[in-house]
Amino acid sequence: MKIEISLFGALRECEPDARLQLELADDSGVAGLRAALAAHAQSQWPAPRAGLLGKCALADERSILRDGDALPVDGRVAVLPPVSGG
Amino acid sequence: MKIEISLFGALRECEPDARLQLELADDSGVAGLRAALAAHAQSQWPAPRAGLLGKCALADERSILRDGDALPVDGRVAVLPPVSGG
Amino acid sequence: MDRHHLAVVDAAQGRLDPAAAIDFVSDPAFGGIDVFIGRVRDLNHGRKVVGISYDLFDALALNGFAQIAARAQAEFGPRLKLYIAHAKGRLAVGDLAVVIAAGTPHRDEAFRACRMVIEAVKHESPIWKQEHYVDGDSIWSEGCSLCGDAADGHAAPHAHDGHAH
Amino acid sequence: MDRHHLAVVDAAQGRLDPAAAIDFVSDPAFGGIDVFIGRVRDLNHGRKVVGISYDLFDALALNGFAQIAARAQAEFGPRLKLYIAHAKGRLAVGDLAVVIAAGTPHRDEAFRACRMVIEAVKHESPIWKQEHYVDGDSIWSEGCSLCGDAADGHAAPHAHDGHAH
Repeated sequence: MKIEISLFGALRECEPDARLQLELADDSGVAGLRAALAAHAQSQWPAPRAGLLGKCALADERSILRDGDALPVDGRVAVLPPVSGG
Repeated sequence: MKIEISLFGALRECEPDARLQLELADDSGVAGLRAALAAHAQSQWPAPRAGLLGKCALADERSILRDGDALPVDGRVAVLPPVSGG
Repeated sequence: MDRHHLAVVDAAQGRLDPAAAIDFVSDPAFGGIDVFIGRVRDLNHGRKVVGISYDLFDALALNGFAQIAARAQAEFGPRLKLYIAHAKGRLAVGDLAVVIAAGTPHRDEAFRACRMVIEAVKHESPIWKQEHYVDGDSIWSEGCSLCGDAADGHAAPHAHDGHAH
Repeated sequence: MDRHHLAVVDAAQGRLDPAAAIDFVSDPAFGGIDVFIGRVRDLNHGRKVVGISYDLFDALALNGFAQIAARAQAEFGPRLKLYIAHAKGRLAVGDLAVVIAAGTPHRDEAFRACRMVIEAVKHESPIWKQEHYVDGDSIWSEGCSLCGDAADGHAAPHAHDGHAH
Protein backbone atom coordinates (compact mmCIF):
# COMPACT_ATOMS: atom_id res chain seq x y z
CA MET A 1 0.00 0.00 0.00
CA LYS A 2 0.98 3.60 -0.54
CA ILE A 3 1.80 5.51 2.67
CA GLU A 4 1.55 9.28 2.57
CA ILE A 5 3.96 10.67 5.16
CA SER A 6 3.80 14.20 6.62
CA LEU A 7 6.86 15.74 8.20
CA PHE A 8 6.80 18.35 10.97
CA GLY A 9 9.14 20.71 12.78
CA ALA A 10 12.81 20.32 11.95
CA LEU A 11 12.01 17.56 9.43
CA ARG A 12 9.73 19.71 7.26
CA GLU A 13 12.55 20.89 5.05
CA CYS A 14 13.78 17.35 4.28
CA GLU A 15 11.19 16.83 1.54
CA PRO A 16 9.34 19.11 -0.88
CA ASP A 17 6.08 20.26 0.75
CA ALA A 18 7.17 18.30 3.83
CA ARG A 19 5.65 15.14 2.35
CA LEU A 20 6.82 11.88 0.91
CA GLN A 21 5.25 8.65 -0.25
CA LEU A 22 6.61 5.18 0.44
CA GLU A 23 5.27 1.93 -0.97
CA LEU A 24 4.95 -0.78 1.67
CA ALA A 25 3.52 -4.30 1.91
CA ASP A 26 0.03 -4.11 3.44
CA ASP A 27 1.13 -6.17 6.44
CA SER A 28 4.39 -4.37 7.15
CA GLY A 29 2.87 -2.52 10.09
CA VAL A 30 4.27 0.54 11.83
CA ALA A 31 7.60 -1.20 12.50
CA GLY A 32 8.00 -1.85 8.76
CA LEU A 33 7.20 1.76 7.96
CA ARG A 34 9.74 2.95 10.49
CA ALA A 35 12.43 0.77 8.91
CA ALA A 36 11.59 1.94 5.38
CA LEU A 37 11.57 5.54 6.50
CA ALA A 38 14.95 5.15 8.21
CA ALA A 39 16.44 3.65 5.04
CA HIS A 40 15.04 6.50 2.97
CA ALA A 41 16.34 9.12 5.40
CA GLN A 42 19.76 7.50 5.56
CA SER A 43 20.19 7.82 1.81
CA GLN A 44 18.32 11.08 1.14
CA TRP A 45 18.48 13.38 4.18
CA PRO A 46 21.41 15.22 5.75
CA ALA A 47 22.89 13.20 8.60
CA PRO A 48 21.60 15.29 11.57
CA ARG A 49 18.03 15.10 10.26
CA ALA A 50 18.25 11.36 9.61
CA GLY A 51 19.60 10.96 13.16
CA LEU A 52 16.63 12.89 14.54
CA LEU A 53 14.33 10.23 13.12
CA GLY A 54 15.29 7.85 15.94
CA LYS A 55 13.69 10.25 18.44
CA CYS A 56 10.54 10.73 16.36
CA ALA A 57 7.13 9.24 17.05
CA LEU A 58 4.77 8.17 14.29
CA ALA A 59 1.11 9.10 14.54
CA ASP A 60 -2.18 9.39 12.76
CA GLU A 61 -4.68 12.17 13.45
CA ARG A 62 -5.94 10.46 16.59
CA SER A 63 -2.92 9.06 18.43
CA ILE A 64 0.69 7.93 18.52
CA LEU A 65 1.29 4.68 16.63
CA ARG A 66 3.36 1.94 18.29
CA ASP A 67 5.67 -0.41 16.42
CA GLY A 68 3.23 -3.32 16.87
CA ASP A 69 0.30 -1.42 15.35
CA ALA A 70 -1.02 -1.98 11.83
CA LEU A 71 -0.62 0.82 9.30
CA PRO A 72 -3.59 3.24 9.28
CA VAL A 73 -6.23 2.22 6.76
CA ASP A 74 -6.19 5.64 5.13
CA GLY A 75 -2.43 5.36 4.58
CA ARG A 76 -1.66 8.70 6.22
CA VAL A 77 1.10 8.89 8.82
CA ALA A 78 2.79 11.84 10.51
CA VAL A 79 6.40 11.91 11.72
CA LEU A 80 6.66 13.81 15.01
CA PRO A 81 10.05 15.07 16.18
CA PRO A 82 10.45 15.80 19.90
CA VAL A 83 7.86 18.44 20.77
CA SER A 84 8.40 21.94 22.13
CA GLY A 85 5.05 23.66 22.47
CA GLY A 86 4.01 26.41 24.85
CA MET B 1 -4.09 59.92 76.01
CA LYS B 2 -7.17 59.66 73.80
CA ILE B 3 -7.28 56.57 71.61
CA GLU B 4 -9.43 56.71 68.48
CA ILE B 5 -10.53 53.17 67.68
CA SER B 6 -11.84 52.00 64.29
CA LEU B 7 -13.92 48.86 64.03
CA PHE B 8 -14.09 46.61 60.97
CA GLY B 9 -16.11 43.71 59.62
CA ALA B 10 -18.59 42.20 62.04
CA LEU B 11 -17.66 44.76 64.71
CA ARG B 12 -18.56 47.83 62.60
CA GLU B 13 -22.14 47.85 63.79
CA CYS B 14 -21.17 47.84 67.48
CA GLU B 15 -20.55 51.59 67.56
CA PRO B 16 -21.93 54.59 65.65
CA ASP B 17 -19.77 55.16 62.55
CA ALA B 18 -17.77 52.10 63.64
CA ARG B 19 -15.64 54.29 65.90
CA LEU B 20 -15.13 54.84 69.59
CA GLN B 21 -12.76 56.79 71.79
CA LEU B 22 -11.19 55.51 74.99
CA GLU B 23 -9.09 57.53 77.43
CA LEU B 24 -5.97 55.68 78.55
CA ALA B 25 -2.87 56.40 80.56
CA ASP B 26 -0.01 57.26 78.17
CA ASP B 27 1.98 54.24 79.34
CA SER B 28 -0.81 51.68 79.24
CA GLY B 29 0.47 50.18 75.98
CA VAL B 30 -1.39 47.89 73.66
CA ALA B 31 -2.14 45.41 76.46
CA GLY B 32 -3.81 48.18 78.45
CA LEU B 33 -5.87 49.22 75.46
CA ARG B 34 -6.94 45.64 74.89
CA ALA B 35 -8.11 45.37 78.51
CA ALA B 36 -10.01 48.68 78.36
CA LEU B 37 -11.61 47.70 75.09
CA ALA B 38 -12.67 44.31 76.49
CA ALA B 39 -14.27 46.03 79.50
CA HIS B 40 -16.10 48.45 77.23
CA ALA B 41 -17.32 45.64 74.95
CA GLN B 42 -18.42 43.53 77.90
CA SER B 43 -20.73 46.27 79.11
CA GLN B 44 -21.82 47.84 75.80
CA TRP B 45 -21.83 45.23 73.02
CA PRO B 46 -24.02 42.17 72.47
CA ALA B 47 -22.32 39.06 73.86
CA PRO B 48 -21.32 37.40 70.54
CA ARG B 49 -19.57 40.58 69.37
CA ALA B 50 -17.80 41.07 72.70
CA GLY B 51 -16.67 37.45 72.48
CA LEU B 52 -15.28 38.03 68.99
CA LEU B 53 -12.92 40.62 70.45
CA GLY B 54 -10.72 37.85 71.86
CA LYS B 55 -9.94 36.73 68.32
CA CYS B 56 -9.26 40.25 67.08
CA ALA B 57 -5.88 41.75 66.35
CA LEU B 58 -5.08 45.42 66.98
CA ALA B 59 -3.20 47.38 64.35
CA ASP B 60 -2.15 50.76 63.09
CA GLU B 61 -1.89 51.61 59.40
CA ARG B 62 1.46 49.87 59.06
CA SER B 63 1.29 46.65 61.05
CA ILE B 64 -0.26 44.46 63.71
CA LEU B 65 0.37 45.69 67.25
CA ARG B 66 1.52 43.20 69.90
CA ASP B 67 0.54 43.40 73.54
CA GLY B 68 4.04 44.54 74.51
CA ASP B 69 4.02 47.46 72.08
CA ALA B 70 3.47 51.07 73.06
CA LEU B 71 0.31 52.81 71.90
CA PRO B 72 0.73 54.53 68.51
CA VAL B 73 1.79 58.14 68.90
CA ASP B 74 -1.09 59.35 66.72
CA GLY B 75 -3.57 57.54 68.97
CA ARG B 76 -5.27 55.70 66.13
CA VAL B 77 -5.86 51.97 66.45
CA ALA B 78 -7.88 49.52 64.34
CA VAL B 79 -9.61 46.41 65.66
CA LEU B 80 -9.31 43.56 63.13
CA PRO B 81 -11.64 40.57 63.41
CA PRO B 82 -10.50 37.32 61.78
CA VAL B 83 -10.03 38.12 58.08
CA SER B 84 -11.80 36.61 55.08
CA GLY B 85 -10.53 38.27 51.91
CA GLY B 86 -10.39 36.91 48.37
CA MET C 1 7.88 50.32 43.30
CA ASP C 2 7.01 50.09 39.63
CA ARG C 3 7.28 46.29 39.45
CA HIS C 4 4.25 45.97 41.73
CA HIS C 5 0.78 47.34 41.19
CA LEU C 6 -1.15 47.24 44.47
CA ALA C 7 -4.74 48.45 44.65
CA VAL C 8 -8.00 48.51 46.55
CA VAL C 9 -10.83 49.18 44.09
CA ASP C 10 -14.12 50.53 45.40
CA ALA C 11 -17.00 48.76 43.65
CA ALA C 12 -18.82 52.09 43.43
CA GLN C 13 -15.96 53.52 41.38
CA GLY C 14 -14.70 50.74 39.18
CA ARG C 15 -14.21 47.09 38.48
CA LEU C 16 -11.21 44.81 38.70
CA ASP C 17 -9.67 44.39 35.26
CA PRO C 18 -7.76 41.18 34.45
CA ALA C 19 -6.59 42.65 31.12
CA ALA C 20 -4.93 45.54 32.95
CA ALA C 21 -3.31 43.02 35.29
CA ILE C 22 -1.92 41.03 32.35
CA ASP C 23 -0.62 44.18 30.68
CA PHE C 24 1.04 45.33 33.87
CA VAL C 25 3.02 42.13 34.47
CA SER C 26 4.00 41.68 30.81
CA ASP C 27 7.62 42.21 29.86
CA PRO C 28 9.67 41.34 26.76
CA ALA C 29 11.88 39.18 28.98
CA PHE C 30 8.98 37.18 30.43
CA GLY C 31 7.72 33.90 29.04
CA GLY C 32 5.19 33.10 31.75
CA ILE C 33 2.25 34.93 33.28
CA ASP C 34 -0.16 33.42 35.77
CA VAL C 35 -3.37 35.19 36.69
CA PHE C 36 -5.76 34.29 39.48
CA ILE C 37 -9.29 35.69 39.48
CA GLY C 38 -11.58 35.31 42.47
CA ARG C 39 -15.28 35.78 41.70
CA VAL C 40 -18.40 35.94 43.84
CA ARG C 41 -20.16 32.61 43.46
CA ASP C 42 -23.84 31.88 43.83
CA LEU C 43 -23.64 29.27 46.58
CA ASN C 44 -21.61 28.97 49.78
CA HIS C 45 -21.95 26.28 52.43
CA GLY C 46 -25.17 25.29 50.68
CA ARG C 47 -26.80 28.74 50.92
CA LYS C 48 -27.88 30.75 47.87
CA VAL C 49 -25.76 33.90 47.74
CA VAL C 50 -26.92 37.08 46.00
CA GLY C 51 -23.88 39.19 46.76
CA ILE C 52 -20.94 39.96 49.02
CA SER C 53 -19.89 43.14 50.78
CA TYR C 54 -16.17 43.52 51.34
CA ASP C 55 -14.88 45.74 54.13
CA LEU C 56 -11.18 46.69 54.06
CA PHE C 57 -8.79 48.64 56.24
CA ASP C 58 -7.32 50.20 53.11
CA ALA C 59 -4.06 51.66 54.41
CA LEU C 60 -3.00 48.50 56.25
CA ALA C 61 -4.18 46.31 53.36
CA LEU C 62 -2.00 48.22 50.89
CA ASN C 63 0.98 48.10 53.26
CA GLY C 64 0.35 44.38 53.63
CA PHE C 65 0.18 43.89 49.85
CA ALA C 66 3.58 45.62 49.61
CA GLN C 67 5.02 43.28 52.24
CA ILE C 68 3.59 40.25 50.47
CA ALA C 69 5.05 41.47 47.17
CA ALA C 70 8.46 41.96 48.81
CA ARG C 71 8.36 38.42 50.19
CA ALA C 72 7.42 37.05 46.77
CA GLN C 73 10.26 38.97 45.18
CA ALA C 74 12.71 37.62 47.76
CA GLU C 75 11.55 34.11 46.95
CA PHE C 76 11.10 34.30 43.18
CA GLY C 77 13.66 36.87 42.13
CA PRO C 78 13.95 40.62 41.65
CA ARG C 79 12.53 40.56 38.12
CA LEU C 80 9.10 39.31 39.26
CA LYS C 81 6.26 41.67 38.38
CA LEU C 82 3.11 41.49 40.48
CA TYR C 83 -0.39 42.90 40.28
CA ILE C 84 -2.54 42.67 43.39
CA ALA C 85 -6.01 44.22 43.39
CA HIS C 86 -8.92 43.57 45.74
CA ALA C 87 -12.46 44.88 45.48
CA LYS C 88 -14.20 46.81 48.26
CA GLY C 89 -17.91 47.39 48.83
CA ARG C 90 -20.93 45.56 47.50
CA LEU C 91 -20.48 42.96 44.74
CA ALA C 92 -23.02 40.80 42.91
CA VAL C 93 -22.65 37.15 41.90
CA GLY C 94 -20.06 36.95 39.11
CA ASP C 95 -18.31 40.18 40.08
CA LEU C 96 -14.56 39.98 40.60
CA ALA C 97 -13.39 40.10 44.21
CA VAL C 98 -9.65 39.79 43.65
CA VAL C 99 -7.20 39.70 40.74
CA ILE C 100 -3.59 38.58 41.18
CA ALA C 101 -1.10 38.40 38.30
CA ALA C 102 2.54 37.35 38.31
CA GLY C 103 4.95 37.69 35.39
CA THR C 104 8.36 35.98 35.31
CA PRO C 105 10.88 34.69 32.75
CA HIS C 106 9.70 31.07 33.22
CA ARG C 107 6.32 29.63 34.06
CA ASP C 108 7.11 27.73 37.26
CA GLU C 109 7.90 30.92 39.16
CA ALA C 110 4.79 32.63 37.74
CA PHE C 111 2.49 29.88 39.04
CA ARG C 112 4.20 29.67 42.42
CA ALA C 113 4.35 33.43 42.95
CA CYS C 114 0.68 33.86 42.01
CA ARG C 115 -0.37 31.07 44.38
CA MET C 116 1.77 32.35 47.23
CA VAL C 117 0.35 35.85 46.85
CA ILE C 118 -3.33 34.85 46.79
CA GLU C 119 -2.85 32.63 49.85
CA ALA C 120 -1.15 35.47 51.71
CA VAL C 121 -3.80 37.99 50.66
CA LYS C 122 -6.57 35.68 51.85
CA HIS C 123 -4.96 34.75 55.16
CA GLU C 124 -3.25 37.97 56.21
CA SER C 125 -4.92 40.99 54.65
CA PRO C 126 -7.34 43.12 56.69
CA ILE C 127 -10.33 42.26 54.51
CA TRP C 128 -13.75 41.09 55.71
CA LYS C 129 -16.48 39.39 53.74
CA GLN C 130 -20.17 39.66 54.47
CA GLU C 131 -22.33 37.29 52.46
CA HIS C 132 -25.86 38.29 51.50
CA TYR C 133 -28.30 35.44 50.99
CA VAL C 134 -31.38 35.14 48.84
CA ASP C 135 -33.54 34.93 52.00
CA GLY C 136 -32.41 38.45 53.04
CA ASP C 137 -30.04 37.28 55.74
CA SER C 138 -26.42 38.48 55.84
CA ILE C 139 -23.49 36.89 57.65
CA TRP C 140 -19.89 37.95 58.17
CA SER C 141 -17.54 35.06 57.32
CA GLU C 142 -15.59 33.59 60.22
CA GLY C 143 -12.16 33.96 58.71
CA CYS C 144 -8.58 33.65 59.98
CA SER C 145 -7.49 35.34 63.17
CA LEU C 146 -4.49 37.64 62.79
CA CYS C 147 -3.57 37.21 66.47
CA GLY C 148 -1.49 34.07 65.98
CA ASP C 149 1.16 33.12 63.45
CA ALA C 150 0.02 35.58 60.85
CA ALA C 151 0.52 38.43 63.27
CA ASP C 152 4.25 37.93 62.81
CA GLY C 153 3.82 38.81 59.18
CA HIS C 154 4.79 35.32 58.04
CA ALA C 155 2.72 33.11 55.77
CA ALA C 156 3.13 30.18 58.15
CA PRO C 157 0.50 27.49 57.71
CA HIS C 158 -1.95 27.58 60.57
CA ALA C 159 -5.02 25.71 61.65
CA HIS C 160 -8.40 26.91 60.41
CA ASP C 161 -11.66 26.64 62.27
CA GLY C 162 -13.47 24.74 59.60
CA HIS C 163 -14.14 27.74 57.38
CA ALA C 164 -13.65 27.54 53.65
CA HIS C 165 -10.69 29.29 52.05
CA MET D 1 -18.03 19.21 24.79
CA ASP D 2 -19.16 22.68 25.78
CA ARG D 3 -17.17 22.78 29.04
CA HIS D 4 -13.93 22.77 27.04
CA HIS D 5 -12.82 25.25 24.42
CA LEU D 6 -9.92 23.78 22.43
CA ALA D 7 -8.29 25.76 19.65
CA VAL D 8 -5.31 26.19 17.36
CA VAL D 9 -5.13 29.83 16.26
CA ASP D 10 -3.19 30.71 13.12
CA ALA D 11 -1.19 33.89 13.71
CA ALA D 12 -2.12 35.05 10.23
CA GLN D 13 -5.80 34.95 11.18
CA GLY D 14 -6.03 36.04 14.80
CA ARG D 15 -4.50 36.39 18.20
CA LEU D 16 -4.93 34.48 21.42
CA ASP D 17 -7.34 36.31 23.70
CA PRO D 18 -7.05 35.91 27.49
CA ALA D 19 -10.30 37.84 28.01
CA ALA D 20 -12.17 35.30 25.90
CA ALA D 21 -10.54 32.53 27.91
CA ILE D 22 -11.67 34.09 31.19
CA ASP D 23 -15.21 34.58 29.87
CA PHE D 24 -15.38 30.99 28.68
CA VAL D 25 -14.42 29.42 32.02
CA SER D 26 -16.57 31.77 34.10
CA ASP D 27 -19.66 30.38 35.80
CA PRO D 28 -21.95 31.65 38.57
CA ALA D 29 -20.97 28.58 40.62
CA PHE D 30 -17.22 29.22 40.29
CA GLY D 31 -15.15 31.17 42.78
CA GLY D 32 -11.73 30.52 41.24
CA ILE D 33 -10.22 31.01 37.81
CA ASP D 34 -6.57 30.50 36.99
CA VAL D 35 -5.14 31.64 33.67
CA PHE D 36 -1.72 30.85 32.27
CA ILE D 37 -0.32 32.92 29.42
CA GLY D 38 2.83 31.91 27.57
CA ARG D 39 4.51 34.73 25.64
CA VAL D 40 7.44 34.90 23.26
CA ARG D 41 10.36 36.35 25.18
CA ASP D 42 13.31 38.27 23.85
CA LEU D 43 16.10 36.02 25.09
CA ASN D 44 16.55 32.25 25.24
CA HIS D 45 19.69 30.40 26.31
CA GLY D 46 21.46 33.74 26.14
CA ARG D 47 20.53 34.44 22.50
CA LYS D 48 18.53 37.49 21.41
CA VAL D 49 15.23 36.25 19.95
CA VAL D 50 13.21 38.26 17.42
CA GLY D 51 10.41 35.77 16.95
CA ILE D 52 9.21 32.18 17.02
CA SER D 53 7.50 30.06 14.39
CA TYR D 54 5.20 27.36 15.73
CA ASP D 55 4.43 24.31 13.63
CA LEU D 56 1.49 22.11 14.70
CA PHE D 57 -0.12 18.90 13.56
CA ASP D 58 -3.51 20.49 14.09
CA ALA D 59 -5.80 17.45 14.07
CA LEU D 60 -3.69 15.43 16.50
CA ALA D 61 -3.06 18.50 18.65
CA LEU D 62 -6.79 19.12 19.04
CA ASN D 63 -7.45 15.45 19.79
CA GLY D 64 -4.64 15.63 22.34
CA PHE D 65 -6.11 18.76 23.95
CA ALA D 66 -9.41 16.87 24.31
CA GLN D 67 -7.63 13.95 26.00
CA ILE D 68 -5.78 16.31 28.33
CA ALA D 69 -9.06 18.04 29.19
CA ALA D 70 -10.70 14.68 29.90
CA ARG D 71 -7.85 13.73 32.23
CA ALA D 72 -8.12 17.07 34.04
CA GLN D 73 -11.85 16.59 34.42
CA ALA D 74 -11.33 13.09 35.83
CA GLU D 75 -8.90 14.51 38.37
CA PHE D 76 -10.59 17.81 39.28
CA GLY D 77 -14.27 17.04 38.82
CA PRO D 78 -16.91 17.17 36.10
CA ARG D 79 -17.71 20.84 36.66
CA LEU D 80 -14.24 22.01 35.61
CA LYS D 81 -14.28 24.36 32.63
CA LEU D 82 -11.14 24.57 30.51
CA TYR D 83 -9.87 26.79 27.74
CA ILE D 84 -6.84 25.59 25.79
CA ALA D 85 -5.56 27.62 22.84
CA HIS D 86 -2.18 27.50 21.13
CA ALA D 87 -0.85 29.80 18.44
CA LYS D 88 0.49 28.57 15.10
CA GLY D 89 2.76 30.31 12.61
CA ARG D 90 5.12 33.24 13.05
CA LEU D 91 5.02 35.24 16.29
CA ALA D 92 7.00 38.28 17.40
CA VAL D 93 8.45 38.97 20.87
CA GLY D 94 5.56 39.64 23.25
CA ASP D 95 3.00 37.74 21.18
CA LEU D 96 1.01 35.09 23.01
CA ALA D 97 1.97 31.49 22.26
CA VAL D 98 -0.48 29.72 24.53
CA VAL D 99 -3.42 30.56 26.79
CA ILE D 100 -4.82 28.09 29.32
CA ALA D 101 -7.70 28.90 31.66
CA ALA D 102 -9.38 26.75 34.29
CA GLY D 103 -12.54 27.64 36.19
CA THR D 104 -13.72 25.71 39.28
CA PRO D 105 -15.80 26.28 42.42
CA HIS D 106 -12.66 26.71 44.58
CA ARG D 107 -9.24 28.09 43.79
CA ASP D 108 -7.05 25.10 44.61
CA GLU D 109 -8.51 23.04 41.77
CA ALA D 110 -8.25 25.98 39.37
CA PHE D 111 -4.53 26.38 40.01
CA ARG D 112 -3.82 22.65 39.86
CA ALA D 113 -5.89 22.05 36.73
CA CYS D 114 -4.30 24.98 34.91
CA ARG D 115 -0.81 23.79 35.82
CA MET D 116 -1.53 20.19 34.87
CA VAL D 117 -2.90 21.25 31.51
CA ILE D 118 0.00 23.53 30.52
CA GLU D 119 2.52 20.85 31.49
CA ALA D 120 0.66 18.27 29.41
CA VAL D 121 0.32 20.63 26.44
CA LYS D 122 4.04 21.39 26.53
CA HIS D 123 5.21 17.80 26.94
CA GLU D 124 2.72 15.86 24.83
CA SER D 125 1.21 18.04 22.13
CA PRO D 126 2.49 17.81 18.55
CA ILE D 127 3.82 21.37 18.51
CA TRP D 128 7.26 22.49 17.37
CA LYS D 129 9.04 25.74 18.06
CA GLN D 130 11.58 27.37 15.78
CA GLU D 131 13.37 30.34 17.31
CA HIS D 132 14.53 33.19 15.10
CA TYR D 133 17.52 35.14 16.37
CA VAL D 134 18.60 38.71 15.84
CA ASP D 135 21.63 37.49 13.85
CA GLY D 136 19.35 35.90 11.21
CA ASP D 137 19.87 32.32 12.40
CA SER D 138 16.90 30.06 13.20
CA ILE D 139 16.91 26.89 15.30
CA TRP D 140 14.25 24.29 16.04
CA SER D 141 14.07 23.64 19.78
CA GLU D 142 15.13 20.22 20.94
CA GLY D 143 11.99 19.34 22.82
CA CYS D 144 10.52 16.19 24.39
CA SER D 145 10.41 12.94 22.50
CA LEU D 146 6.95 11.38 22.24
CA CYS D 147 8.44 7.88 21.80
CA GLY D 148 8.77 7.17 25.51
CA ASP D 149 6.40 7.64 28.43
CA ALA D 150 4.39 10.36 26.79
CA ALA D 151 3.55 8.05 23.89
CA ASP D 152 1.27 6.18 26.30
CA GLY D 153 -0.80 9.31 26.63
CA HIS D 154 0.13 9.71 30.29
CA ALA D 155 1.64 12.80 31.82
CA ALA D 156 4.32 10.73 33.52
CA PRO D 157 7.38 12.73 34.51
CA HIS D 158 10.26 11.95 32.18
CA ALA D 159 13.84 13.03 31.80
CA HIS D 160 14.57 16.05 29.64
CA ASP D 161 17.70 16.54 27.58
CA GLY D 162 18.68 19.79 29.18
CA HIS D 163 16.19 21.89 27.26
CA ALA D 164 14.17 24.58 28.96
CA HIS D 165 10.49 24.02 29.60
